[in-house]
Amino acid sequence: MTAMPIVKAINASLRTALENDPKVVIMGEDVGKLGGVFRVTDGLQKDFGDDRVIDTPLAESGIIGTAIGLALRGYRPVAEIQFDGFIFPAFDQIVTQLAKMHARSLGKVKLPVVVRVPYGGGIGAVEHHSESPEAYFAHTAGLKVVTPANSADAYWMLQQAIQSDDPVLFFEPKARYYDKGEVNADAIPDPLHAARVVAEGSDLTIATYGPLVKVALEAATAAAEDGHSVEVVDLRSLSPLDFDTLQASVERTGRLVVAHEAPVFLGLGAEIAARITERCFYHLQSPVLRVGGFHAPYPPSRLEDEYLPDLDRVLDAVDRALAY
Amino acid sequence: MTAMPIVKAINASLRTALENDPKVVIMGEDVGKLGGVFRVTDGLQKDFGDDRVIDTPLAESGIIGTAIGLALRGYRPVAEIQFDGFIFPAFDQIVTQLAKMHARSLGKVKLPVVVRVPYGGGIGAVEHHSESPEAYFAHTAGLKVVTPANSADAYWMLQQAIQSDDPVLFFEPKARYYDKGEVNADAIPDPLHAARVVAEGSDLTIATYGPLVKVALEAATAAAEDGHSVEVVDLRSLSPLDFDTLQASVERTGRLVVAHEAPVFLGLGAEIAARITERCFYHLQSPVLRVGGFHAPYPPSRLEDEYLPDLDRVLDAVDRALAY
Amino acid sequence: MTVESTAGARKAPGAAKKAAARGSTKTSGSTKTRGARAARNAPAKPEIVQLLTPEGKRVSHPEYSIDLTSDELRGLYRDMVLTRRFDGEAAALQRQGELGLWASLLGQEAAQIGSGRALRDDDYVFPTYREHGVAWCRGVDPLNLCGMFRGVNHGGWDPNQNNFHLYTIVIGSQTLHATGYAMGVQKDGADSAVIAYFGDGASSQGDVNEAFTFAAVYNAPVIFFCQNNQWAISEPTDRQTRVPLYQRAGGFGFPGVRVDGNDVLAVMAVTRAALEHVRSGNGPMLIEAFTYRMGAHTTSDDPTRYRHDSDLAAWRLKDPITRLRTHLTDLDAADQAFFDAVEKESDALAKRVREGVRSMPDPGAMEMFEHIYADGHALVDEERAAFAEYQSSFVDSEGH
Amino acid sequence: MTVESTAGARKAPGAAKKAAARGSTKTSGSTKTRGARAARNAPAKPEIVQLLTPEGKRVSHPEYSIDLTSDELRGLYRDMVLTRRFDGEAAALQRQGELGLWASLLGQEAAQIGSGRALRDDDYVFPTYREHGVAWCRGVDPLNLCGMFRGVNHGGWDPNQNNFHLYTIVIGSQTLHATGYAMGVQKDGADSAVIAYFGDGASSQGDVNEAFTFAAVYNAPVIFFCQNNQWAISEPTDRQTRVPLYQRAGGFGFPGVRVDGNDVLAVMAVTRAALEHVRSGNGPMLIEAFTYRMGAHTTSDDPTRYRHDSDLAAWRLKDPITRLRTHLTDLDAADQAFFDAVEKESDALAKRVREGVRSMPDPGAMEMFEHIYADGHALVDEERAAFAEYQSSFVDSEGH
Ligand SMILES: Cc1ncc(C[n+]2csc(CCOP(=O)(O)OP(=O)(O)O)c2C)c(N)n1
Ligand SMILES: Cc1ncc(C[n+]2csc(CCOP(=O)(O)OP(=O)(O)O)c2C)c(N)n1
Ligand SMILES: [Mg+2]
Ligand SMILES: [Mg+2]
Repeated sequence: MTAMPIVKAINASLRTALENDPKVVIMGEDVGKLGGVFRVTDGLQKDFGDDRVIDTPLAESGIIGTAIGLALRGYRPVAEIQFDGFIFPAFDQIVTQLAKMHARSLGKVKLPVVVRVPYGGGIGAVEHHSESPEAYFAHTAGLKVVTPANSADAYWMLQQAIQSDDPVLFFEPKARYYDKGEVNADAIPDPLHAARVVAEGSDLTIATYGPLVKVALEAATAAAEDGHSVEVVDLRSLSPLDFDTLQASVERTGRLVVAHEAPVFLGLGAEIAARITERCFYHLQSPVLRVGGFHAPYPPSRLEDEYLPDLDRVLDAVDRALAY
Repeated sequence: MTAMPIVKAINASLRTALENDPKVVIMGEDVGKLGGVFRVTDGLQKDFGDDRVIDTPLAESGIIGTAIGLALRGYRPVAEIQFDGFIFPAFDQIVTQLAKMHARSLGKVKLPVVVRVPYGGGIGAVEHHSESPEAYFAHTAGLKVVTPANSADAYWMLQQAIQSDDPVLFFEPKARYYDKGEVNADAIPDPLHAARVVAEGSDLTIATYGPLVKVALEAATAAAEDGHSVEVVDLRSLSPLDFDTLQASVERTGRLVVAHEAPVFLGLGAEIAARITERCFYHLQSPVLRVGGFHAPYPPSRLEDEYLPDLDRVLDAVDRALAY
Repeated sequence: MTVESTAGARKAPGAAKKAAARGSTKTSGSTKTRGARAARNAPAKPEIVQLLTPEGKRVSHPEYSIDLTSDELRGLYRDMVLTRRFDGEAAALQRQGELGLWASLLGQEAAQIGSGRALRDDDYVFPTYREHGVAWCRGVDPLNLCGMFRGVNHGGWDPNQNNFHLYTIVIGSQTLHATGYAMGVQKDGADSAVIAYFGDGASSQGDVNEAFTFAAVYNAPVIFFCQNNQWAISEPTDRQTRVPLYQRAGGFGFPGVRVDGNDVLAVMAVTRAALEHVRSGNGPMLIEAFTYRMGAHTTSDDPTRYRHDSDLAAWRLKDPITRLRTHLTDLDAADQAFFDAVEKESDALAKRVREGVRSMPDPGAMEMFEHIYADGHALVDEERAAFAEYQSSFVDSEGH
Repeated sequence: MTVESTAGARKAPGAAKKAAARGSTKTSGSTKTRGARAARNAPAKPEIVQLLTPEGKRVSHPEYSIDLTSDELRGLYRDMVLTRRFDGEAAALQRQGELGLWASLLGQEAAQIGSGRALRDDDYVFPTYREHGVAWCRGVDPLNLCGMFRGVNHGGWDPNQNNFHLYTIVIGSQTLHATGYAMGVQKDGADSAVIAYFGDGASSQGDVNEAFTFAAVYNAPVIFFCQNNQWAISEPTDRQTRVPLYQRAGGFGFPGVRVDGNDVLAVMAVTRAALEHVRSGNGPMLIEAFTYRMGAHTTSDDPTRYRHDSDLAAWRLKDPITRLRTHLTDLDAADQAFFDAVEKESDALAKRVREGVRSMPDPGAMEMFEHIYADGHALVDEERAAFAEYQSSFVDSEGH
């Protein structure tokens, strides 16, 4: 057991994967000598060589397209997209090729490609560096989408994603990169696609993931002071989404608030609200309420504190749900 | 008043636009001599010249990127993406540039670009030619998304889209291209972003758009035979979405089924279910039910009849909703 | 490449078409330029590699040569005839409603057989949707190809069985897969080569140019094989480029060569040389096979809307099969009995394809839910179960 | 371009760096090649255009010349000094927490001022995020540029006021906007030119290569101006290409030229010639300005992790400003009083920028909902109203 920030946990996980499986290769812009703009790949090229930790040309479609080719040859590429907002040049390769090739081959081809994407806001960055594009990928059949919220999950979920024979979009909450947590490299991890109740409660459930898990936990604490018992579910996997765990929670609490940084309109909260309402129609004492980004481009950084769902906005939704 | 198929109504609308505004240009693959693979642009290059009806290189990112540049110079480009499944190479230009440039300039730059996309299945085509990618764009702030279901709307909504100073994704239900309807070029059209009740009813509302409006109307007729009064709302605009019209309908009927060809998971139905449930929590007698595509790549054409929501699947959802 | 040599070089409008009509293979590389310095250092040798003229005359080339046995020559002839026959049968099956669509390779047999037969078993092919001749060389059953055009699957064959990847419809995307695969070959220390097919239209796609960059930077063993059949659906090549496409490679730092795509010998010679080049660690190479799409783009297309019969007539004179047949006869390498036997074999092939396609069963509805994920997915399981229940509700109500 | 001239030409590892260290401008175009024919027809004249040596000596070039008045020369000097000073002030403001980020142009002043000052008012510029010097030439207030790095907006200036488009962060995408804009210029029958700036890294993006294709096919009046500053963040240029970047153009059928990007005279001469070329209806042109990023990629970057001080030292000897200053002195075109005056002016500029940035107000929260659509959007209206109500709930509870 060691306490380490998420960024180090991912680094350690990549190192383990490179050590355990000679077919694992890391690729992306600046992942080599620089160790990535966030130092996630720090030291890996030095230790494993530039044949396994590959600085690529500046072309995201090329990164994913060649990762697919490497996977077809038997490799297990872990490709980095430098920032959330730069995944779009690769969108075609991800959606029409990476997601569909297994089906196109009737199962004969497997594409064990992991696409790592630092995502989310709150780091004071310029345009395109603070986005939450996960819904585009969760809407796309053939992809799996996961996002850890703490160091242990970062370590283990990445191990599992690399071992998976399916393409996995691995969204890393970059605003939490330096949050520390324990990592036990000998633990038996939870399944990759299971949600987890991270705080128990009986009056209302908050479902969230990635960067907002911390905010949701704070909200639960604050609500407790007002006498409200709030349960928090860290979804961890967005595709598939563990509706069973969520349903069980909502059946206990009768109320659900979903929070994410991504825009509310057609964000994950929309699907969760629709499906949980269908599953728990007679249990819900209030409509599922959603807290998230607005239908606006991510704003300039001096406005991001207003834009991002924070403790107050989550509590506001909690209050509104409880008031029904 | 003339009866014409949708494909001709779009052609007539483009012709009108080219005649009325010298800044309108049409661009895309094969839009010139061939008149487009569906003949939507038939005869336009001959009559307006290859300076205004432009065959482009085979590169969708290039088409949208240069359309943006033309718009910056004061033109009003109407760009064609040949098939739904080929919009993804242009995804970056659409999502990071077309959608955001107006905001980036604090309103100084306007991008009156229309992107025409024949979409949807049911035409017996090979892979990538039958998809319904509208949710990706409706999730993206800065874009407007509309889709006509009949000839009159095809004509008028395209006029309005071209006149709009915002980028508009114009999704054309290609399986309905040859359905005929009246077009009155002297009419005063409905607002571009208004939904329309196309059949009145009191027991349940079906909300749908594009290719499935016809199916929903058939379902209403079939349900009437069983003594159920079903209202059908043609949404017409997906971003913005006219929730007021829909809410009013659901407040009358108490039940809602949403149908679209796009995958259900994070499809438009998810947002509609979430929002209508919030708006009509005490009116809904059953959860909002959704009928749509599965979480699977669009299947080979010999399976598309099973995949596509049809009369039976819509009626099944109607029955289930009524049974609550 | 120096600045002057290409300064302002651009295709005179219609030059390619006129050249084609004249039966000339000279390209616009040295046509008059406007407003810029004219091309200097014009190549001393013909810009296009040809070893068999349209009239079937064997000629030599200063750089590329080939020496085939009569057996091998007859083999190439047989490949081309059988491919054409199978292709024609598939087009007929489309007209009969047995296939939803067909993309004919008519006219491109030499480009495909010449390159396909140059490959080793351990080489790997990334095709577009039109490489039926290459598929034939790799031993892929023609019926496999028909499956996707019939609409019973999206391909569905095992690429590793014949080192022939699935057909790719999104234009150009396979060139990146080929490049990545070649990077893997290189990492494995193998001397296999990879070949990516693409069209003249595809050359405009960002992906293809990114593939050029990746392949060049990593020195990957991949041949980019462009079949310039002069058309991207209705658009002539001058909508994609103003200089011959093989020249694109130079700008990325690797060699490009233009070969007469209707000359199976030249295509084979050039492909062999390119394979040698990439196998030896020199990085990628571009081959532009200059050919012509004799048929429609696909069975959905109507080429009379955008091209003239005279073009077709001119290209018919350059037919790849007639050309080799003349050569075989000239060499006394084949007699009527041989030609008859090939004809008979192609009849049998056509019959097998016809019957095979007609009896190809539709997939079952539940197959929609298969092979979406290798490791499963809860949502798919849920939807599968719900659909099965929905289906069984009919069975119930109809009482079977 | 012929096949042989680039056959297998590839950069010897590290060649660029070593050449740079030696102060040589010779590139790898004619370095030894492995496994392929060596380059023939090597260019007779230097591959890079230079009119002022690193030591400040005025030299001539067979093709490009320039004749500037003392006034003009002093103007260029002033532009470069003021730009550098403003750039340095912005970097300092970032360290003081006043800006969130800064992308310094240090070392690239000549490339930007030389090209920027060659433009006419009616020409149009599409920058990346680093063209502070070009912005200066266009008359864009430096404070406008600071707004986006401070995080008060994403740009927000009116591109049409100075024909200087918004900064674009998604690498390469502006090259297509520039091409489309140039297509519009052409349709309008105007003789304005468009210039698109991009980096060496950007050359790998699909969009940039698609822009080359569109511009070439439509013969659009656009200059592609690549500032090859040798780095894309931590990656040296050999991760993007194995031949000099200006050669990319030839493969698309338009001319490319490499100019010493630290020589303001050569950059101006080459840009003027290119402008003339594109204005005269000859279609696009590519300029590669060979320069060096003297600072970090941005203030977030730590270049000590990936490059050596010795490189920096070598390039410091080629400083664009020192070079012109020597030349001005040699010509007796400027005296100490002039240099002092420019220094004073730059102090004043720095002060204005410092004060302007410090007093730049934050936008109000409700501005998040503005300018998303030109014609309005019901969802935005709804969210705006809900947020206003949410905000007022605090005001209420806190009693103001
Ligand atoms: C990304 C994408 N855009 C558009 C299409 C539609 N389309 C199919 S084939 C084709 C033309 C291809 O031309 P070319 O590359 O020359 O190949 P050819 O068909 O001539 O063999 C087009 C535009 C597509 N399949 N993919
Ligand atoms: C599409 C995209 N991918 C990645 C990035 C992140 N990024 C910003 S600048 C940069 C390097 C750019 O290098 P170059 O084009 O040489 O320009 P320079 O910064 O050297 O001026 C990268 C990778 C980006 N902005 N956009
Ligand atoms: Mg073609
Ligand atoms: Mg650079």
